[in-house]
Amino acid sequence: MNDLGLLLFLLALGLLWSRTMHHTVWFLAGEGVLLSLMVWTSEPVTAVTVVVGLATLVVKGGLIPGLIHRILRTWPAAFRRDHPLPLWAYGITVLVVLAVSHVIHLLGPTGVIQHALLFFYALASIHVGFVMIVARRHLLSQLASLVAIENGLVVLAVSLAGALPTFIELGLLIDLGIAATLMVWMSHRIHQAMHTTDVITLRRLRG
Amino acid sequence: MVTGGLFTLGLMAVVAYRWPRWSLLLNLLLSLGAVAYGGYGLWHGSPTAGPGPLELSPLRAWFLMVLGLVASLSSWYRWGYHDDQVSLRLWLPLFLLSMMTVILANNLWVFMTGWESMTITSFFLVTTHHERPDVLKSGYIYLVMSQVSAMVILAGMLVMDTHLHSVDFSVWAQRGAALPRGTKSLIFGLLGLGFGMKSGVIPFHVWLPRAHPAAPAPVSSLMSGAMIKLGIFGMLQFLLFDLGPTARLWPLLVLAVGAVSSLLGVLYALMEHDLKRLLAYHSIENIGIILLGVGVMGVGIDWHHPAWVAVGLVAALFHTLNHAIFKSQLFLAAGAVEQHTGTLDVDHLGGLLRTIPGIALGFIAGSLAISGLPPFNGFVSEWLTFRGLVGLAHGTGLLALYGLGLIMVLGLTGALAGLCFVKASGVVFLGEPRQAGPRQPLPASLTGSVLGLAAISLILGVIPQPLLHLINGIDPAYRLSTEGLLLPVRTPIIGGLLVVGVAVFAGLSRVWDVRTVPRWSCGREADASMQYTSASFTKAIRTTFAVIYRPHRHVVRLGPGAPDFPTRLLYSGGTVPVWERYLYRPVYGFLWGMSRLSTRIQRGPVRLYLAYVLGTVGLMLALLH
Amino acid sequence: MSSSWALGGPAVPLVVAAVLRRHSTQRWYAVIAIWTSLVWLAVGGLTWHPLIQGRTWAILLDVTNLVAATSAWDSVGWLREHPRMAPHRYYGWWSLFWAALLGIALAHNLALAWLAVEFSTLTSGALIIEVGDRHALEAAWKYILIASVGLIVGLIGLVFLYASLQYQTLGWATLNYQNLHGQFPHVAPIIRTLATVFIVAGFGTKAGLVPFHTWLPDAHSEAPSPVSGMLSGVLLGLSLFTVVRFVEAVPTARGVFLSGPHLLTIFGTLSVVIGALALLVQRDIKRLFAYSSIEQVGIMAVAAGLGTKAALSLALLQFVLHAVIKSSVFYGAGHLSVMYQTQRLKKITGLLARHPAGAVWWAVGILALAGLPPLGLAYSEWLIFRQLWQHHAYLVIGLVAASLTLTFAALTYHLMRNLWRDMDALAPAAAASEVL
Amino acid sequence: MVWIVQGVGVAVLVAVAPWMWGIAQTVKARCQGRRGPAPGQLYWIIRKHWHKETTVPDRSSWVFRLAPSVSMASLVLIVITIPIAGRVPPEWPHNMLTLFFLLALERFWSGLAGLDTGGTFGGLGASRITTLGTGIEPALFAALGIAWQVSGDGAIVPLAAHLTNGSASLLPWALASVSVALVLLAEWGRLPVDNPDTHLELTMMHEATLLEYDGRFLALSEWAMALKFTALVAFAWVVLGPQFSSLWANLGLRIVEMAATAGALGWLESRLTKLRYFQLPAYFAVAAGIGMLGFYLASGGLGL
Repeated sequence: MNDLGLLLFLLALGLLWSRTMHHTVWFLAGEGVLLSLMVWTSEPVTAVTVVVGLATLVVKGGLIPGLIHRILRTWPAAFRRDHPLPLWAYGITVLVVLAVSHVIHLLGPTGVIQHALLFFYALASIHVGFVMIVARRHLLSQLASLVAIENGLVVLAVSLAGALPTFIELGLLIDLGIAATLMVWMSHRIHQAMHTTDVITLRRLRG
Repeated sequence: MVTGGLFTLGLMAVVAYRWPRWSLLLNLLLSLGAVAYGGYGLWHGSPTAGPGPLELSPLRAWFLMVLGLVASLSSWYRWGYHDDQVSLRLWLPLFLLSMMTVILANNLWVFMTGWESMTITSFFLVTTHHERPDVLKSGYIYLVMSQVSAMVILAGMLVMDTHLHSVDFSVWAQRGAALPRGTKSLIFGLLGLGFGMKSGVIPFHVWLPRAHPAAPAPVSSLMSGAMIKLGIFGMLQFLLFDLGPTARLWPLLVLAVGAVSSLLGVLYALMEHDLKRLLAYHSIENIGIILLGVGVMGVGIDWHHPAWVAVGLVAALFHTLNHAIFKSQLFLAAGAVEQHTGTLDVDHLGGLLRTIPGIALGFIAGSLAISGLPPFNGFVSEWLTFRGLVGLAHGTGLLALYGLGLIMVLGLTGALAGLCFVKASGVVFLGEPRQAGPRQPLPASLTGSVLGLAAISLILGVIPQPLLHLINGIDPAYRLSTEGLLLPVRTPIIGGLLVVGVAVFAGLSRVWDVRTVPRWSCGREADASMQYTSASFTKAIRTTFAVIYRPHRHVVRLGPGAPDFPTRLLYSGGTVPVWERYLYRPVYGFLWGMSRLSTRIQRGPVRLYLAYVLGTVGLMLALLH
Repeated sequence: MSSSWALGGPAVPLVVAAVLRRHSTQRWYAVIAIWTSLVWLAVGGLTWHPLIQGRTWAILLDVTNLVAATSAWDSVGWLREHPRMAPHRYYGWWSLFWAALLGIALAHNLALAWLAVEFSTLTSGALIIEVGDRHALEAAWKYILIASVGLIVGLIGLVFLYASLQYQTLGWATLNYQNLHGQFPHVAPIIRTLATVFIVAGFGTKAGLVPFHTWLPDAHSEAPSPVSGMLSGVLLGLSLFTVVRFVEAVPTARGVFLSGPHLLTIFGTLSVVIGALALLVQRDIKRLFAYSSIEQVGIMAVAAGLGTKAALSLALLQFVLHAVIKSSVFYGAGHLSVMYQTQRLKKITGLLARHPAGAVWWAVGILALAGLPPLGLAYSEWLIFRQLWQHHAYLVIGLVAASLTLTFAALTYHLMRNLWRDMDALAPAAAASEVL
Repeated sequence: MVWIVQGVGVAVLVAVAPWMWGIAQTVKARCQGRRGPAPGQLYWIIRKHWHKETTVPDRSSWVFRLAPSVSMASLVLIVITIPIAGRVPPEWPHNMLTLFFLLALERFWSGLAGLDTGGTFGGLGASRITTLGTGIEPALFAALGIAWQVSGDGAIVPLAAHLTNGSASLLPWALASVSVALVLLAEWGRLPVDNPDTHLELTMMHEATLLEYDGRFLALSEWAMALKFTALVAFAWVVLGPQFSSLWANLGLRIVEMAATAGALGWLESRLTKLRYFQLPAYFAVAAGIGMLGFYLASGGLGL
């Protein structure tokens, strides 16, 4: 389990590091696979876990990366790469590390954390996702980081409570699936309408 | 039940807005009903109000009577008024009803509802002529200032409510006096500020000279005659009657504010050449005079000096009534002048006494009254105000000197008011027309209502004693005895002898037996442009009070030979409105600046927005311990 | 909860939307509107007893249905004015949105509420995307992204809460408000505070509390105006009441600074101030009301932050009045912007001459928003002030009162421009100047 | 008894008014080395005017014609309200405030009449006398500060009785007297404020409002002008001067005082030149300041 967590964290770091959107697709797909593995391994196998794991695999490992991949293929090469990380992102990362340690320090005595290492990985992935969503400029990067945060959150739930209630788990998946579909569709339309995939250019509405 | 009847009448008047005559008749009935109900309340009213939402007490009855009086005369006036528009017929009854609600309200919510309705209805009345330049701006300034005052009043009343655990005014009247001094001070500050803003005391007056002239004359007369008095009503009812003795600073502050308002009001009035703006500034002046009475009463309460309480209250109330009468008389006359000539610029008028003698008589009578000259009613109430201040000067030490200073200010104000109305009635009605133009004949109702008000003001100036008798029961705490107050002045003797004297001397000098000759103009053909204008008449005042006015003039010479041989001169000059320059414009600019600054939050980039969310969460986590 | 069947209401429009794809006649719009109104009446009739008892859920439910009904009626006109919008897709998303709102109103479980709120983001976001122009796309992107991030933040809090109570093995019923309220002493105080911070921030994002509000002016101004009405009138308030329900159910330990009421008061006051300040310089008619919504939600949050029963019911009163008034104003703004073919306030002038009857209603609506009695909102605001005074929250009173005055000034300023014409530069000119 | 003394006093005051005016003019001429008119000259002038035909300017109205009567009536009323012999019946109005209001009425109506002619001079005079009034009023109220302090309601009471109980009160009294004198010079329309003998447009104030009058109206106006002088002299002496216990003696004393004042005025005017119009505010400020100082001393300030 901890190894899965470590792998997932590394994939999250990979998401942050990579600027090529095609790599992003693979990283996301990898995260999806890891998550479904985690669902299957964290609890005794029942029909419910099998269904949840399968759904995770379908939505996070297949649907979302597939959608991104399909859209990307139709775009010219210039729109498939993100900008480099700005310098201030590194500063934010340091701050995030501080905040994470603060929270872990606070939560230590409460005994709510079941798997400390996994908890760290989860929190770190979430924060990497936050840094990424603020620092990256490609529309799809934002979507990818949103998914990555959600993935980290699932790991967080696992580290704290073993698993989320099935109802919530499935609801989350559906929500995320719809959200990702909508956003991929939207990024397509934004690309059509404005010939850009850079969120910086989305600043006409102001004041 | 009476209240219900009045409200029904008012609503009927609103509904009947398509039928002018019916609407006017209902309006008149409503107003007369208010007078009757007010009179009834003064004669028979219980000294304290009951528990209902709308209750009559003697003080409220007095103001109701004032309101009804002005309203009925202005309804009569509207019968022949040319500008009696649909919006006027629609909003005016509502305006009246909301003012009645304010007066009769017996709990906070009813009061505030009435107060705000009063603002909005009068706002729509002010913007009747929205197509004219500056009217919208005036209306807007009026609306915003009123709202600020309403919020301040609400705050003050909520303090009262918080400490007395009741929104019922009758409870306030019973228990208000027992509040701790600090709380009283807070209430006094908030309510005093709020009511002061609504009555147009300086420096919160800027809305008044804008809003009053913008409205049609019957509305101006109601706003000036009745609406701004409700601020005084609020101060009397909540601050002096309910709270009782407060910190001594407050009444002295009221006196100072009154003095400043009266003096500056009349000074700014002098510089006006729009007749209705001039009258509006005089409203500020008269509010100042009323506040002097209110202040004397407050000082009397604080120093436990019943004589001062009596004279202060009587002066304030009586001047309220008188100002309502003569100011609406003057505003209505001004409206008639506008209907007659189409302009209100005094420098374009002149000689109207020959074309509208009735209005001229009414205006001159009103001028005499507002300048506080015998035998009109203004004389009586200004005399009483002086009398109250003399009472203060009667003491010792600095308070006495303060009193003397106030007397001097009031004296100066009176003299300036006299000067101003010599100017106003002289330039408009006497002499020769400065500009030729068509003159519309006036219907009888205009002249009738103006002269009717003049008659009332004359009667009150000669025999005010019955009304003073009515004031007796108004303050439940002090049970005033006002009978003897006017003994030294003996208005019937003064008035009577004055009339007899003028008649005798007029008879002796045989005023009818004269020959008309051309006037002397150093041997040249006399010409209308030789007359003094409003600006030249007040030149000396302008230079004397240059510190306040900050006059400026700018002359541009035009033509091929300029500057030595100009063919044309462009002259512009005026005075700097100090308050607007140093108080209102900075505040206004600051607000706009803040507003612009606040929209910088929403700059566009989505990453920034996300950073707000995550940053705030991070900050909260960092604060966690 | 017993009234979950109310969720069946949106099913019919959903079916109708499917029909519309083939048979696109405008008669169907009216059918949907009539159905929605009937649902409102029926649900209102069936829940009238809890309604008059003042039960929060009943009030939220009925207000949601009421606004949905008006929105459906307004959609008829709006769709007629915007022929480029595909009606079947519009009604499809619209009924899903309505369902999501009903879900929030009826949710007795925090997780359920979370899902419904997230679902409402997606459905309303889809409606904005349907408008389809560049601005709408930009607004929708920001809306969905920011709201999703916010809600994920909220979800973190939820996860912690669930983890602490996991020993109950109740599954998702652990997060029932009732259960939470019964069990909260078993949650470590620091977890409670942590969860409060996350959940206030998370749902606060949807409620439009400053500084999480940034999606709001964009989304509200670009959405179809019947949807703007629902977004502003209902969604914001429902999200806020979700926070309030949570804060009521899981109080933080005594003396904690970051407690729910404190956070509500702080963010509420901030919203009132920023919302009011931004009003004066707005150039777009719907953005104006979006900011006004921020301010109104702020007032509700301030009232809810007081935490007493009276204050909470006042927040509810404010919500009801605001829902009714603001949604109508948004509908009106939509029609005005069609009538004048622009959303720019500067060009929407002379309404009184152009459309007197409409102008009267417009004026009534805006004056009500500005807080003028006897139009409702004034009273709820005054009563909230009264509560504030009784709690001696002087700084908050000062800020809120000043902001409300500023709101009044700004809204009437824009109203006067709408009704008549632009006032010239407001800077007062020099008094007397004459030219010979 | 009081009634009779007051009645006689009023009659005498009204009757001797032109004569008092004449005394001032005569003394002034003598001091300037001229022979000057006889003290009774003004009676002859008034008689002459009275029998001439009366004309009015073509643009004037009833306001113009009524003005002399209003002036005369209000001044006579002032005289009636002054307790010339030191005392009036309690039911009779005798109040300083009333007196000032009546003076203001007279000034107001003169101003109106000035504007009613539609000429330049009338407006000039009206503007100047009303502006003068704005200086006079506050200064007069300040000058009579001690009187407010003693009476408490503005009644015209002899101050002498209240101020003789100590040498300290002499200083306030003296200051008040100087102040009153300064103000009354202005109110009478005499030098250094106004010059009744001038008819130059740059300098005249009150005369400018009378410029269009002739015949009976002018006669009334001249009498009113003289009466104003007499009435105010009497008023000042009643308030500030000594009193006998006998009413008749007081009445006699008033006549002497008035004559003496007129003489002093004539002497003073021969030594003074007219102040510039725009320096008048300073003049009134000095008068008011002296009065306020006296008032402050009397009200217990400075420990006096």
